[in-house]
Amino acid sequence: MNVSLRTHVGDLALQNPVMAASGTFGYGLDLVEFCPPERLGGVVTKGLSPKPRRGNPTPRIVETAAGMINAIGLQNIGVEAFCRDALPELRRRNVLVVVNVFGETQDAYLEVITRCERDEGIAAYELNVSCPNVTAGGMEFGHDAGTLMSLVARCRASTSRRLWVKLSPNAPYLVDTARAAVDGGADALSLINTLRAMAIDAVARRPVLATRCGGLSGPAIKPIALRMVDEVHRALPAVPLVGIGGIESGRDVAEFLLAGASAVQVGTAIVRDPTAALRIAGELEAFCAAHGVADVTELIGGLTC
Amino acid sequence: MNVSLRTHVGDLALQNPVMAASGTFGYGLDLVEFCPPERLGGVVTKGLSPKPRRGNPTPRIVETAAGMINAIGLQNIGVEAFCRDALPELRRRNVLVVVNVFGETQDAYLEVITRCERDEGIAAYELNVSCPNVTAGGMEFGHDAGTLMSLVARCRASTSRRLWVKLSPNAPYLVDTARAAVDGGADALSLINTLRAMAIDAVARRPVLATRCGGLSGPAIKPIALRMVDEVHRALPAVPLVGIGGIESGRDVAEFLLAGASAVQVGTAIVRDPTAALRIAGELEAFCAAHGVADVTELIGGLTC
Amino acid sequence: MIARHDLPVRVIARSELSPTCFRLELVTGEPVSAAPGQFGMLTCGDGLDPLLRRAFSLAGVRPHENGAIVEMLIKEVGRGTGLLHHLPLGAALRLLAPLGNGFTLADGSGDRLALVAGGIGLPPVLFAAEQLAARNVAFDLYLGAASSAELLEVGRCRSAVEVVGGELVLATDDGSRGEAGFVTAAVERRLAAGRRYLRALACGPTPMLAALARLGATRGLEVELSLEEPMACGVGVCLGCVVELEDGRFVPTCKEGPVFAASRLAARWRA
Amino acid sequence: MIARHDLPVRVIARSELSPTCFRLELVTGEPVSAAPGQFGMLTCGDGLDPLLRRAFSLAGVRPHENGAIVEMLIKEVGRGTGLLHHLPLGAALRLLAPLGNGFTLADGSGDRLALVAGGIGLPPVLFAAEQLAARNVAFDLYLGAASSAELLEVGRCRSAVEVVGGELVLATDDGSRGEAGFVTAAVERRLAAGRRYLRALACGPTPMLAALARLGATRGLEVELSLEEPMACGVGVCLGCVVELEDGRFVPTCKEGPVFAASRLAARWRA
Ligand SMILES: Cc1cc2nc3c(=O)[nH]c(=O)nc-3n(C[C@H](O)[C@H](O)[C@H](O)COP(=O)(O)OP(=O)(O)OC[C@H]3O[C@@H](n4cnc5c(N)ncnc54)[C@H](O)[C@@H]3O)c2cc1C
Ligand SMILES: Cc1cc2nc3c(=O)[nH]c(=O)nc-3n(C[C@H](O)[C@H](O)[C@H](O)COP(=O)(O)OP(=O)(O)OC[C@H]3O[C@@H](n4cnc5c(N)ncnc54)[C@H](O)[C@@H]3O)c2cc1C
Ligand SMILES: Cc1cc2nc3c(=O)[nH]c(=O)nc-3n(C[C@H](O)[C@H](O)[C@H](O)COP(=O)(O)O)c2cc1C
Ligand SMILES: Cc1cc2nc3c(=O)[nH]c(=O)nc-3n(C[C@H](O)[C@H](O)[C@H](O)COP(=O)(O)O)c2cc1C
Ligand code: FES
Ligand code: FES
Repeated sequence: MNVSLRTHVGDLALQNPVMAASGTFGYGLDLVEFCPPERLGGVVTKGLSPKPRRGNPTPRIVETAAGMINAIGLQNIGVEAFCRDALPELRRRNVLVVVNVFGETQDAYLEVITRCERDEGIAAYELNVSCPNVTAGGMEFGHDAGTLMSLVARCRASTSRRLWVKLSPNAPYLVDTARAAVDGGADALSLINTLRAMAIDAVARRPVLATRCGGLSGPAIKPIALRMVDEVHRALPAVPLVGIGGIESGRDVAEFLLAGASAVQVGTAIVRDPTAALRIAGELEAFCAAHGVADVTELIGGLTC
Repeated sequence: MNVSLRTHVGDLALQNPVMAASGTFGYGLDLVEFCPPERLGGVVTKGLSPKPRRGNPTPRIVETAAGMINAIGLQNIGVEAFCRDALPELRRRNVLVVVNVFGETQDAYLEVITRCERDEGIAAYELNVSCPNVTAGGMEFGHDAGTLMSLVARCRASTSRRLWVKLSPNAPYLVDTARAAVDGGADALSLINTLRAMAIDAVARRPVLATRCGGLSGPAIKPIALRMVDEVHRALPAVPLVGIGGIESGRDVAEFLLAGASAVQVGTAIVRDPTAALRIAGELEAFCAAHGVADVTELIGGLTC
Repeated sequence: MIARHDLPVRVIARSELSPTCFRLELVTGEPVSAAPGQFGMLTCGDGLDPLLRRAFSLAGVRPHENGAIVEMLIKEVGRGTGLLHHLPLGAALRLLAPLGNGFTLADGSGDRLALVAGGIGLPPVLFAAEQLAARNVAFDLYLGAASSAELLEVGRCRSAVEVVGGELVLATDDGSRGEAGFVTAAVERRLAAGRRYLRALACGPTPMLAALARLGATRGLEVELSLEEPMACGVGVCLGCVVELEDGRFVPTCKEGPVFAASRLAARWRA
Repeated sequence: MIARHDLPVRVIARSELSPTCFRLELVTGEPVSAAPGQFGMLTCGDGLDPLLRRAFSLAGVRPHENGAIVEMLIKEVGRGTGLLHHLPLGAALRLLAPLGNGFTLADGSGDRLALVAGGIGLPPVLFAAEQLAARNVAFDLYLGAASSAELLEVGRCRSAVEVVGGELVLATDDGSRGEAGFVTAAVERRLAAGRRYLRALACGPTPMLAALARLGATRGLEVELSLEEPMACGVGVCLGCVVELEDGRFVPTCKEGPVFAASRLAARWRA
């Protein structure tokens, strides 16, 4: 059976629904030997800030049951180095690039976008709004609908490229936040980012991570992510969604599509296995073939009840 | 090394910190062959309502990565049958009994408590506030600080027994909710209940559970539960906490105590293994002995940073 | 009630029964006594993946040294059964058993029993057949499967039936062996031809059980069904495995079952 | 850079080295070429528990049929290493290798190399020793452990050292074999007595590495340390395993290391 894996996130065409998630695929070229980025639906860059960032002290990662907690602290090479060192090659390879953007102030987000606007080859921006908003006392941008809407609106005004907003599962009111992002001008929503979590070393009597808490990802969170995609999809059926959280197999992708996602991102699975995103795309094709799905878009929002 | 496992939740003395969580140990006597309830720190009953309840249609449970989702729908024998059939034997065995109470209206909570007040042998009530409040359009009692405070205050007025409130991890503002419960008169807080989650059968294109969503429990959620205990403990250091979520070993118990819990409850581990609570108490003792902890209460809130 | 235990067990033998099914033998350190229709909850390894135990009917229990050998017949359908299929011999597992009730085995009076098994529903039926043979209680055994290759343990079934002079009826959906069509049709044909049974004891796929429940209702035959609801605890506390009874109650299959008189089940089982 | 691969491997041999350590040999289907100091990320089974691969230094690589045998020396400290310790022979795993850089092996000019291993830090040092012996480059080998029983592979170490006429220095914290005290003290004594080295290559517990970094700073000895930061991906993308350099940057150990010149590391390593 010939399966079409092509999908769209809003008006953006993807050759298949499987993208690499931010923070687990470097700047798109780091894992070329294992997973040629041009064969994925797209790649989301590590979160970029206006200037390079050192990130948090170590330990930054800890394994948990079917998951991991990270507190990388958004270490990155900065938007300038990305545009200079990675973007040209990504363009040459025809990779669908989504730039993950974050800042500690609204201006910082705008700075990253403004720098990116000077170059070709970026399909969309994905705003990571799970970072502490320094001007609002450290509360995450994604936690208050009003703040979020104003951030998104300012970003919207600064670019005609597609704007995705990546929702935080820690936000108090998921659907309100989703709506605020859309009202601010988001073209699509990515969900979910990591869940705030903690690991403790009982012998040392200390938190394992240097920052005490971090973000939980991996298969452990998949049931929560699916529920959130389903919830947002039912509240805002017209809004394109990108499903994220614990995806490890082609069948997992199908689950997210059925819940209402138009595409997905794979994070922790890549940390476990650098070839994962490609393998998962292959498994999705096999799943479709085995179950008579000629066109993967049939699955999107396709729950029968 | 001689280890003292005795602990207190507020003024309530427990012979050890390991209790059986609500919904996984029946009414206290169901697993006597595997785990004599009188040897535990205490047992929390399945949630009791004024009348027996049938619960949700099946499927009601599904396994997930290092977790399970349940949507039992609070099936229970009703408070009357509990007081009549189980409580006398629990009393005879000197079991520390905590009655888990829920209702779809405030009055229903009060009804359960009022019935229990007629009998001896109940150490505390634990209010399960993760149930849909029918008079408030189905929102959970635990999701709105005002509603919660008024519920707790009414229950407080109806009993001089200890009142615990079991926090929902799905509540928008954890610390606000915790504070509302304490302001309403709670003696202690249990946390956490299950996280809203969903599983999808990609082949059948249906949610696995008859109710679409359910509550995620098990090791998968431990890092989230630890973070929540830590967060509430730091915000409200004087409030006794009972830690719950994914506890599988004595070392896990130590982690919750270090995060600030005075005792813990074990749920899914009992579902996996009916002897689990007793085994875990034994492991806790061994852990203490191996690490020079003469008195388990040394661990409570004992993180060094 | 026979006491329930959490038994440390070791895999001492395994053999292939069909392209998808295998026999697993577990040795315990203490005696086990169990009744046909009872089951056990078996760990599939020692980690968190999978998290829960898996339910398997006991296909037989025999004494061995100071303990017993517990036999299971298992179909590989997913991760847990896949792990069990590939564990090295000697692997240590834990088995919570015996759980649940069991079939009502006849007391020898009057008509024969009908034992009916579909596919991997054979284990409790085989256990019953071998016990009945040992007690010399008469029965016929109906064994159905999708195809010849999936008819399990035909030799043992035949031996058991022969002891009591009963009939072994084989049926395959594709007609590759025995009578063609569903095993329930084979039962129905004999009932229609006047054969009488004291009671039918059955385990197999839900549609087969429902067909038998209907047959029982129409023909006035008492039918006991061994149900398979997804289970988490196996000991009646999680309330995950409930089935609806005629009187509207939801009862845990693992504790009040897995065997139920068809007439006790909610009406849709017989409709 | 030597190409990185995700290699399907099988466990073909395992032997005990000490009460806590064992040797694992993995066979690959394709040739592997790796340098001492490089490592691999190995799955410990095929499920989600544990979720992440584990990092192990390569202790040696030799051709085998159409592929290679990769050798590891492993200390059982937790779930992953416990699983590896008990997997049946023949078990299929995946190995991402070779990863990271390696030690700078001398080009044969001038002074000897000092190879220093503490406890389970031996594998990359042993790999280096055997390669140096094969190339006839002179070195001394310092091997330290808590006690005699935990001195690993002393025979192989001795053979390698003898090829190049170097010294094998054994040291145990409890004095149960060789010189008593830390292995770094044994190095220091020889430096103090006038022995000169081109460079020291070391792997072992962090305090040992820090002591050696200080020694190098004081004595003007170039020291290369193989670091062990907790790793998740092993390939430079998660940024979990970073170490702070002298210039303040955080670089991933798995990609820019695991071997670093001590002088490049943040000052606290030498303080
Ligand atoms: C009382 C009882 C007796 C059983 N006896 C046998 C037997 O003798 N031989 C045999 O091969 N199988 C038997 N089963 C079915 C067996 O439990 C499942 O095939 C097994 O759990 C599948 O596990 P898995 O990990 O391979 O499959 P997966 O599909 O990966 O399992 C996923 C989840 O679904 C549950 N599940 C899947 N299929 C079933 C099912 N049919 N019934 C209940 N839960 C299921 C599992 O417990 C698990 O939680 C019995 C089930 C019950 C309830
Ligand atoms: C580059 C490198 C080379 C290594 N080489 C060897 C070797 O040759 N032989 C050997 O025995 N060990 C080696 N280690 C250490 C080895 O990776 C750990 O002992 C192993 O990961 C422990 O896993 P576990 O599941 O048994 O322990 P657990 O304590 O259960 O592991 C829990 C978590 O902590 C991490 N972890 C625990 N200890 C370490 C450690 N020392 N270093 C890094 N992560 C750790 C694990 O990766 C895992 O995520 C090396 C580590 C690194 C980074
Ligand atoms: C090591 C690591 C680093 C991450 N860095 C980022 C980041 O820079 N920006 C971002 O939006 N999300 C980041 N994430 C979150 C992932 O993109 C993803 O949303 C989350 O991990 C859930 O998906 P998963 O379960 O497939 O990993 C990171 C996740 C991990 C594990
Ligand atoms: C099958 C099942 C039934 C439960 N029923 C109840 C209940 O009736 N009342 C309640 O407050 N919590 C109930 N819970 C939640 C548990 O008490 C506990 O808070 C949760 O499962 C997290 O702990 P765990 O990870 O150890 O299971 C139930 C959990 C499970 C798994
Ligand atoms: S499986 Fe838990 S009640 Fe039956
Ligand atoms: S382990 Fe991921 S960057 Fe090194």
